[in-house]
Amino acid sequence: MKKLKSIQEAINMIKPGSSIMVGSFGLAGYPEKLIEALAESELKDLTIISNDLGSPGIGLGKLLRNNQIKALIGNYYNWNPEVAMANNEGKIKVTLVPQGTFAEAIRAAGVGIPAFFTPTSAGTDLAQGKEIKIFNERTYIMEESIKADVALIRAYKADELGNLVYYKTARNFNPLMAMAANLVIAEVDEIVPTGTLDPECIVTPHIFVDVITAKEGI
Amino acid sequence: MKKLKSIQEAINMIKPGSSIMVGSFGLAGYPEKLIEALAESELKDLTIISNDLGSPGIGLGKLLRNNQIKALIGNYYNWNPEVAMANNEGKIKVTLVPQGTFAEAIRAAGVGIPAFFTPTSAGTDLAQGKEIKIFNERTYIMEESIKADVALIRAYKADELGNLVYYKTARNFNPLMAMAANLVIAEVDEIVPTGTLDPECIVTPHIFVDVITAKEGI
Amino acid sequence: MQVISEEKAKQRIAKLVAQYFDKCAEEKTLFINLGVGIPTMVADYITNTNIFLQAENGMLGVGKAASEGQKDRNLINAGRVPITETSGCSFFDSSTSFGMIRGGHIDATVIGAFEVDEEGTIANWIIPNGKQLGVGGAMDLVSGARQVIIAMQHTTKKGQPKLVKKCKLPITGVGEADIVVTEMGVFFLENNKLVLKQIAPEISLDILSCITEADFEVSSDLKVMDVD
Amino acid sequence: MQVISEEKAKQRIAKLVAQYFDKCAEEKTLFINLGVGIPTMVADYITNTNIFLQAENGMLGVGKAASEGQKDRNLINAGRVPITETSGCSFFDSSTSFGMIRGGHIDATVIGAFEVDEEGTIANWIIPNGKQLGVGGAMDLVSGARQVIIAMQHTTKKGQPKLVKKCKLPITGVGEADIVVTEMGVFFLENNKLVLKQIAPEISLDILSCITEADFEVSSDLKVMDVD
Repeated sequence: MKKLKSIQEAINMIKPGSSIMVGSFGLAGYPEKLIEALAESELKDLTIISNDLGSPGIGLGKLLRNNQIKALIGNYYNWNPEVAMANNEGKIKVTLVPQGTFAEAIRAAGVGIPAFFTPTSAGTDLAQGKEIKIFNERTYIMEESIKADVALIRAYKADELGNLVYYKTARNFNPLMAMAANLVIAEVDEIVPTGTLDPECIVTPHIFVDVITAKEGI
Repeated sequence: MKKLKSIQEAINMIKPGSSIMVGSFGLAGYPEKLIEALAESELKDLTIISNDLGSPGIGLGKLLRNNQIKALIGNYYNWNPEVAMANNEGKIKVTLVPQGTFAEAIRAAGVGIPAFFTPTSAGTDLAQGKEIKIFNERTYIMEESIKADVALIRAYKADELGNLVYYKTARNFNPLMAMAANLVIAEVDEIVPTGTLDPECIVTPHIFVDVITAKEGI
Repeated sequence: MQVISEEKAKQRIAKLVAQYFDKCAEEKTLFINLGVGIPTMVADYITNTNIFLQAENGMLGVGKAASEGQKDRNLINAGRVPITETSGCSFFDSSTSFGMIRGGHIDATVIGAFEVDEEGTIANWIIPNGKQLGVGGAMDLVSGARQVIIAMQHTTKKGQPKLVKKCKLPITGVGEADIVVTEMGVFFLENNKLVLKQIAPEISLDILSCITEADFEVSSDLKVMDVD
Repeated sequence: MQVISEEKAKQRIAKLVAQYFDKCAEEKTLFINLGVGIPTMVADYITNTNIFLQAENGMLGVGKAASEGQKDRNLINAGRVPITETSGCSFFDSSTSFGMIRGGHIDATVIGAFEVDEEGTIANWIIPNGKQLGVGGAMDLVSGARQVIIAMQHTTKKGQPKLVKKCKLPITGVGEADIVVTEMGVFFLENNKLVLKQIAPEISLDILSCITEADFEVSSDLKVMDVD
């Protein structure tokens, strides 16, 4: 049961300047309480690796307003126009990675694959400077894996060991990020006794999870 | 319901000389009735892509005794010494791929990735002739994806659309092969009404499955 | 030049795409990904039940938009719209979802575009120095889906052609478009050429050429759109 | 030279590895993959409940071998032995399983070997022109697991040393061994050198050197094995 910590204890494990993956797609499946506590912390110079940055001032958008962000790696910031503004003003550095490549690159880091080839983005601005290779007469781009110091993820239920299951489209990037960071902190809606989750339906085995923290506090 | 076919109808869809992936690990999770029917068919010159070749004369081992096999791609034939004999006699061509690379290469084919880098086999005989690349001072081997004309897989339950769930360690390579072949035929223990499988627990969504055939016949 | 209202134009485009899918689905089951905007509207006009919708945020079997009382913020499509489940739907992570797309398992994607050119090259992800910053899954979808169907109005709000000789905006994919559907015409990319297959009932071929920068051929089997 | 029976030697090796894991597990949860043969026996001697076993055919939380009435041919470990489930176990496909291994999530793998050399290079997958043809997960395990522990008898049946200067058989991985446990000694690879940490109670350092082809250093903290 040593994995179980309070939201604050979990956030205290993060160092300034860390790269942090955050599960989410829009406002679905993001670790609300962890982000709230992160926004209230002194942590700065963060590199946030996430699909998007929520909405202006909401979810991950809070961290931008607080000037806690140094860089972003992700793919879709149109839901939060403050990102383009901060980027245009040179306040933050944004690296865009196509969504499918982004997902695959995070998984790759988790499974020990340093790089892979994808047809996505071939011939576009996002392939500039990247190695290309031809397979079967088609052009592919070499993409490197994306890892992080910390992953803040959201799951539906955890058992006491840290096995996780998710909820509908709140699953998104969460199971991938659970594999790709040195410190994986999961915020869950409910903690259930070990043995009550169906072994066939566990999406994230507990080997990937370092800390469990319940949304409602423990 | 057009996906539902008899074992024989399913086998009739396969052409001589095909490359065929077969899910299994030892004798766990292999499509028994399909292999039986394949062994009774006239199909020859097959390339079988599987973890192993069962036991002598059992499971996939039958196909070898029947001289239906031209080539094997897999990783562990120690459970069926007839494979080494046939290979030493030049009757079949065996390509060994480390098990983890084998699994990942099949997944890669399924998800449109033509090649990836892995540290596995670096410096060994199995890396001979393969492209290498250094990432972070470590040597990695470029491995190409493995696809097939046909996949014969085994699942526990299918719904009428073809969504699949598996049973314990009978899962193994089956969900990967479901993504990596042009024609995917699933042998299942039971067909249940659509809507009765939990959407959170479906391992293989029906988009990947072309034909369902029930072990006990339909 | 505006012969029908924007609202009607959008509905017509969505209907034409739906007609196409309904016909294809008579032959085989279709798995389709719909982009944001006009593409989303396609779902409202599909009648064949042999068509399944995929959302790249991790769902197969996307149902209708959720009504007010049904909304669940954790059950959304890729446009962040709350949706519903269908029987036999499933959920999966983003790498599996894009695996379906990149792996060629999705029969068609319908997306909007700023520009499409004579070679089927698409620009739909960014207008430089604008207020938008995002690529989303657009590049994965155009390179991964078996068919790429562009659903867009024929001209910009300022009346500029969107079917151009050569894309000027940053591109999303080279030569990836297969079909372009506008309220004025339905074009297929065949042998690297745009071929007009259907034309709007309101206009002539001459007028269509005037509002289309790209060169196109006219199918010997040209039909007038079947619109109500 | 055989001072203890083969049976006892194997048990001792398994016990020594288990002792090591039990100690490590006082500090942190351990996730371990056990190979076929002596490595499988390690499970019988582990006492710390903070240790979880992974089987590369797709299971975390492998339990004891199944008794006769419990056997299920679809619930096996990587050695095809029917096993049981533990509370909190989970099943997954082979790419996820090897993702755990290659991705560095497995704390240790215990495997047998034909030869291990002074640089920690391992040969354990094939004897050329033999009756065996298979690599299995050996190469993935030695390159992926954080610690590679070799559990093998000190010499071959013919009395040849297995700890050699340089591997002659086809290798499984270059410099991947971290610990070598035999019934005669426990060696750690430190700074690219073999260092003897424990020695069997039955033999002297001189004798150990005689039956070991590889050069090794002796730890200043050399202990006699704690064996019953």
